[in-house]
Amino acid sequence: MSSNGPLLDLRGLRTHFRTDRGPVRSVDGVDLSVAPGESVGVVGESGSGKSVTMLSVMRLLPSPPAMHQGQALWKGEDVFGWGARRLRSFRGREVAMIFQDPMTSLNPYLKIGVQLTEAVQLHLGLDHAKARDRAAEMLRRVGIPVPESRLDDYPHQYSGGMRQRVMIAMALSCEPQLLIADEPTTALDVTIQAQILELIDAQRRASGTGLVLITHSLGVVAGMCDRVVVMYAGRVVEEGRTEDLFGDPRMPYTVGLLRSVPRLDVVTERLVPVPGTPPDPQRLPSGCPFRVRCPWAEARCAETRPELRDVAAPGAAPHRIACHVDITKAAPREPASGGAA
Amino acid sequence: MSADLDPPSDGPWAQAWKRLRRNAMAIAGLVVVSVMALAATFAGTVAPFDPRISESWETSLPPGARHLDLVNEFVVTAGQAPRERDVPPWLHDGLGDGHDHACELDVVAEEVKQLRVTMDGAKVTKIQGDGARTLAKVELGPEDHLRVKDAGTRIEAKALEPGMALPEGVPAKTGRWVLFAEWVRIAPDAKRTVRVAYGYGTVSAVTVAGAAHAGEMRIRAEHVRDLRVDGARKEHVHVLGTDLNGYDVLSRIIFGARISLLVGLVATLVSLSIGVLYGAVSGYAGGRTDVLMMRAVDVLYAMPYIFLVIVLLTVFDRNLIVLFVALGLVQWLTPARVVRGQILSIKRREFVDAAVTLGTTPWRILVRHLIPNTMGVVVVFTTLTIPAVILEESFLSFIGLTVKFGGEPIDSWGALVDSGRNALGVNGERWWMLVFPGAAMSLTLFSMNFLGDGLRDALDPRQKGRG
Amino acid sequence: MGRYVLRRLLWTPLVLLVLVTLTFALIKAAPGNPFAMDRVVSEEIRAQLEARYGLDKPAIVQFGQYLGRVVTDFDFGPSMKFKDRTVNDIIANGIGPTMLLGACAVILAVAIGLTAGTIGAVRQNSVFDHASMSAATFGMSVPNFVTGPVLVLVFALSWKALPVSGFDPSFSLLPALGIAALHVAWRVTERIRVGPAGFSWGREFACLWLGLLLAAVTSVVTLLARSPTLILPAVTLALPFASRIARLMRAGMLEVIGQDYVRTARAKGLSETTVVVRHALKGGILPVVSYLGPAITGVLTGSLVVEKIFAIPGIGREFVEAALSRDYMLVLGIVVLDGLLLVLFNLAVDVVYGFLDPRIRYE
Amino acid sequence: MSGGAAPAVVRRKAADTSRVVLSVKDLKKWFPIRKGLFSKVVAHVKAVDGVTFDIHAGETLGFVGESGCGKTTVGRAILRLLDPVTGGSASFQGQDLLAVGGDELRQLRRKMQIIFQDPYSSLNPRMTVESIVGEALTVHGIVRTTKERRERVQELLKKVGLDPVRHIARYPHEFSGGQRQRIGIARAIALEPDLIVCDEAVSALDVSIQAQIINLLQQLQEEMGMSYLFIAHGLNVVEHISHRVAVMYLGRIVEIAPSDRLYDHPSHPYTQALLSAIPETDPDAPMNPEQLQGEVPNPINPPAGCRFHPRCRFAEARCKAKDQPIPVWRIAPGHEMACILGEKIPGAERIGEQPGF
Repeated sequence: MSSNGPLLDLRGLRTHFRTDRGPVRSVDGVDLSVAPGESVGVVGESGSGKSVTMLSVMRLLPSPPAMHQGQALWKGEDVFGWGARRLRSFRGREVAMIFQDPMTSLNPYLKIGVQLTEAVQLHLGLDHAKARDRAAEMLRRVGIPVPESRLDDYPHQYSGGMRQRVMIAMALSCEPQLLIADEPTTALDVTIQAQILELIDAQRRASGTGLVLITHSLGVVAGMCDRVVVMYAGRVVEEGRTEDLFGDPRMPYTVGLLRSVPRLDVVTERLVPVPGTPPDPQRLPSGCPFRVRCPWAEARCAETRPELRDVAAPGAAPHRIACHVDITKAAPREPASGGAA
Repeated sequence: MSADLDPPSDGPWAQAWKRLRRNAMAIAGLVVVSVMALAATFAGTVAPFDPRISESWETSLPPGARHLDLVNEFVVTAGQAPRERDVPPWLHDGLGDGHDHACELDVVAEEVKQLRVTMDGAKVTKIQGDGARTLAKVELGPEDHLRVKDAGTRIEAKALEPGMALPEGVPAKTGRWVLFAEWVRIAPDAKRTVRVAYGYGTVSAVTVAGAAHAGEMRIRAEHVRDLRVDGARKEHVHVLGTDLNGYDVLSRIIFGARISLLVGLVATLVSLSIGVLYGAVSGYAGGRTDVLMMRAVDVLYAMPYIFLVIVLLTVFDRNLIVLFVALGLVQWLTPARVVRGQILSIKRREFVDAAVTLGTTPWRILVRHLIPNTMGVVVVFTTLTIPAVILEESFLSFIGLTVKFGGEPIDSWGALVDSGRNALGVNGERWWMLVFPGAAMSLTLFSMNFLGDGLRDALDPRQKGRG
Repeated sequence: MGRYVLRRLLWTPLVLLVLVTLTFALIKAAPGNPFAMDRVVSEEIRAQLEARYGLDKPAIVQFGQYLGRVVTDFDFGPSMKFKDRTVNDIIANGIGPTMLLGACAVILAVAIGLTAGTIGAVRQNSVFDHASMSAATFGMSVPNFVTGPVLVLVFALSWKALPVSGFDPSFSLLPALGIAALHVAWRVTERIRVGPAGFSWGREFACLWLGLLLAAVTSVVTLLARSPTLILPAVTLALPFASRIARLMRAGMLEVIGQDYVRTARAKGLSETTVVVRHALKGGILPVVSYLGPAITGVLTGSLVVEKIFAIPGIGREFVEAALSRDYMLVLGIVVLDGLLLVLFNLAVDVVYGFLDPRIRYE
Repeated sequence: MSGGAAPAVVRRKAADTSRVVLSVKDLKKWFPIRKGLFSKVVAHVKAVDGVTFDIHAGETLGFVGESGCGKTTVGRAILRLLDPVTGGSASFQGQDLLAVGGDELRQLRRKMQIIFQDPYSSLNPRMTVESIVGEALTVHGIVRTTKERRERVQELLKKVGLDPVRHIARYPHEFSGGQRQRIGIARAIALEPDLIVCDEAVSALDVSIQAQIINLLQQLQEEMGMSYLFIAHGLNVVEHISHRVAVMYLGRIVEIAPSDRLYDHPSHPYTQALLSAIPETDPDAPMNPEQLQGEVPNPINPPAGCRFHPRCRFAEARCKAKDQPIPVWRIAPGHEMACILGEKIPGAERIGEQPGF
């Protein structure tokens, strides 16, 4: 595939989990692509399938119970067609991942140095001494003071923020082409969150690495990402350039999310919450999964599932939504007060 | 979430039961344990034979052996109602059922000679018959046999002569010793038919070979070759065989289950009461009390416990109470630790703070909030402690520390396994005396462990709520 | 780490003191007199006997004297049953067979249990997993006093492939030495290949563990191959522990394999073997290590049964006989000795645990 | 911001500042750290180390700060969940909160309630909704019969937006996170308290549910007129719901002000840093203007002088000096802050000091 094609291209990716009580459709047909060097934010509430999508791409979900359908193309090759050897050179070397909880993502029984050097030794073929030098260098780059001496410490001797820095160092140590950050700051304080986001952004820009940032916070992606993908009930419901999506949200769910977050710069008497609760992935409603909570829902929303369609002005960057209704023209129903489920 | 489901509403226990029901192995375990418990409870009705009655002429019968339905000695007198223990149950029952019955027995004659066998270790050195006459050799006919006189145990031998090794069935001793034995000689051709007519409360007539018999008629079961009651052969089956002393193995297992399960249950209750109370107090009190109480548990944890129990059982009278205390003492430490941990973690849960803020009294918090939330662990511990205690009791019986139960010779499973092991024989030909008690015990422990595992999964708080 | 071990060590005498006091008190609480039991003896002889065993003094003095002798001379006094033997003699004769059998059983159990448990966890829900776990649950439930006689019935009495009982050990050091030589050769070639830069004590230590484990297993296999009388007792004693260890290992590994940090390791592109060996094994083995303390208690208890079944002249059999014949001096001696063994072994287990889990080591 | 068309901009009705519900002075709560065989106290975690504030009737006072700053401890100490308190005083409606005990305390507790962060651990899994919500009514003898209790519980459920008929007999595990939080709120308002401590009450919820619960809390405050002590680390949420906000750092309040004032004119360097760290849902907003360096120091061994100085952009040599009192400044009416360099702020008036370290 040519070098200007997408790095990662998901086509109709589905991940279902087999359970005693029938399949759980966690990811239910996701189309998504990431260009080289691009940063994409994936936003959604818990259970929307954003993490499962990326874990599926990395093939990190044990199968069974996880069952995959559709394609996940890495530079045109389907990830699901690979053998163990190709997969190992993909993980860590081509794509690296940072996880949500830095407390549990590092092995408590191994020294930080060991955990940092093993991938470098494996993927870059460095010997022990050189790998240690590189590990210390990486720790310095992510802002850990006196890195040489800290290589022989265990994770429990690091604070939460420091551990997440170690995770970033580890992820970037083999110079991957794409970095997947799965809620990297959810477990951290606001102030540490800002530091970590800043660090990821700076490091990624310096090396030209692509980024997929998974988060439930719209605020985080607004400052960090070129493009935003909003997920709901295992599907992409809206996707577009960050300015377009925040400035002109077209999918009722995105509108609801934006309105339900209190803003510092706007004084509001009451928030406008999205009514109801996210659907149970085992019993998704027919048609559009959001229709039961949607103030714009029409009869046809119950019949067919809306496909992603482009609503951008001709010639502009694509802005796609999965919605039957054009909310710029239709009027919403009055939301039920209180909005209990 | 499932909040819109309409059929409400399962409490946590009902939910746990639902989860348990999905676990086939645990349910199978539950069924086995229930069957065992029922059998043990109604042992008197369920067991085919009274395990306290030895049928000494039916020693070492293999599983499934059919045998004439008799008692050791059959005593009847014409014109009298026999005592219950002198006649087989069918005769006794027939006396009262308002019909006439006839019972025919083919009996062989026997001659019993007293023998005095001098042994040197395991070797026969001298055989003396009546009046201290030394016999060169005792040769036994096809149905003749030898018996240890006071024990009633049969000696497996076809002949007896000085110089030969000790025959099987004789316990070995060191040094010179004397074995008093009986030589039962049976004349096969001297077969007579005894007829007993009975009904309406009495034995109406006893005839021997057609002639009426006056006075008491005594028939030893081992001489009876055939038995017909009202023309039909009267037999019974030892499904799992009999042991060296002629006790029915199945019945002994069922009665043994009674002892083992009883000990398991009571000792578990003892230990859990101590453990739960100790743990709850330690956890609820917290602070220095907690530290002190747990240090004590740490010290006791490091003890070689079973050795102390053995000392306890040899020092004191071996009765049930001592056994319960001894076994209870071994098992309380773990529940104490676990319950304490539970209480500590529940104490930290926010609903307890909420209850405090509502102005709830400490007592109510303990009863309504803390204790109900430890019940899951307690239930799991009960199901896992019972098999552990049964195992320990059987272990003690096996090494010889049997406990007498009300003075009756009913052995628990461990003692059954031990006697079965001793009875195996040189080629293991009497395997059933070991295998069946062992299997009963293993099956029960296996089932209880499975049930315990299943309950733990079903009650596991990790599976609750968040799924 | 040093302070941690020290604190544990300080704990030991306390535990032993409680144990001696408890046992002594129990024995003193016994109704009657040990000499009044068997036969009728004259007052004179009884007084003589009591003086010989120090029973004429108050209990507290007896206790003090006993404790003093044990602590200063490691002397457990004379046996009450065998007039011409001391408790020390009897223990000295019996400890060898018991320790040999116990060591065999523990090594067998650890080797079998760890292997089966690890394979079961890595190949979860495979045929091997189901088969080994069913076997393990069964092996855990069947008591060893059932297993032992049944094994005798099958292998010794019916099949006549192995001896019924007895104790006749025979051992050769050669295979273990061979393993040691191979280990040294392996480490030296690795040094030459990698060069001094790649040297790490941690790695050397890990390899040494592996070598020791392999040598221990080889030694046990050699011993059993050369002495058929030991096979059935060792297997009987090992079975429940192998089963328990297999289950614990599997559960521990499954727990660890489900952890985030194992996912991190996979996401790094490490091979499955590296993920299991380097990242999962250390955490997964911890439940097994903490079980080794109770396991050693179980081996000592089990030796009471196994020595009885197979007529092995160990301290387990001596203990049962002493208890049944009320030879209290011997009973006391063996309880104290077993207590000491337990405490020391628990200490060793704690140290290994601290070594494996850095969070404990640094408190 | 065309998509998020905001409703009419009206500040909700002001609190009744003439009536102080809760007055806390110099509150301290230290947790001992014990070590060794004899559990000797070797150090203290000074979770709350001299906190002073008032809450007025019908007012929402927000508490923000990083984790470990002591905001949760303040809430729990006031509710007497962390007895004994190390020092200071607190009065609730004129009654000495820290001195009462026994029945008096239980009567006082009718007026102060709490809503927790974790909707899972805050409800007893072995009780039905009816007994969870109704427990307080039974304990205080407010209802006499089961029927009466059921009716009261149904009213409460209706009030918090749950179905009074279908939900009343269920167990907590049958509800979603948002619904459980509603049950927790129903339990808290059952005694019609005058003060509710909301301890991270919305932090664990999804964004869309968070807004529902915030609206519910506001609505209940308007209906019932109680005060909230609203503890959260989400600054935008605190700003939205609170009349006044207190910013805490390592056991002390460093700045307290009416919420719009605080966000428009943050004066303490820590407040400024905290505000700058909030990600805004506006792609044009500048990212990371004045970042906060480093992490929260160890509260067992905090830095001497001003505790914030190692992370402070403006820190000078004198900020590190030991045992100096930290001056407290009034910048505007109701806007106070504690900083050694406070005199640099125009219009700052020194009104007192906090003891030094």
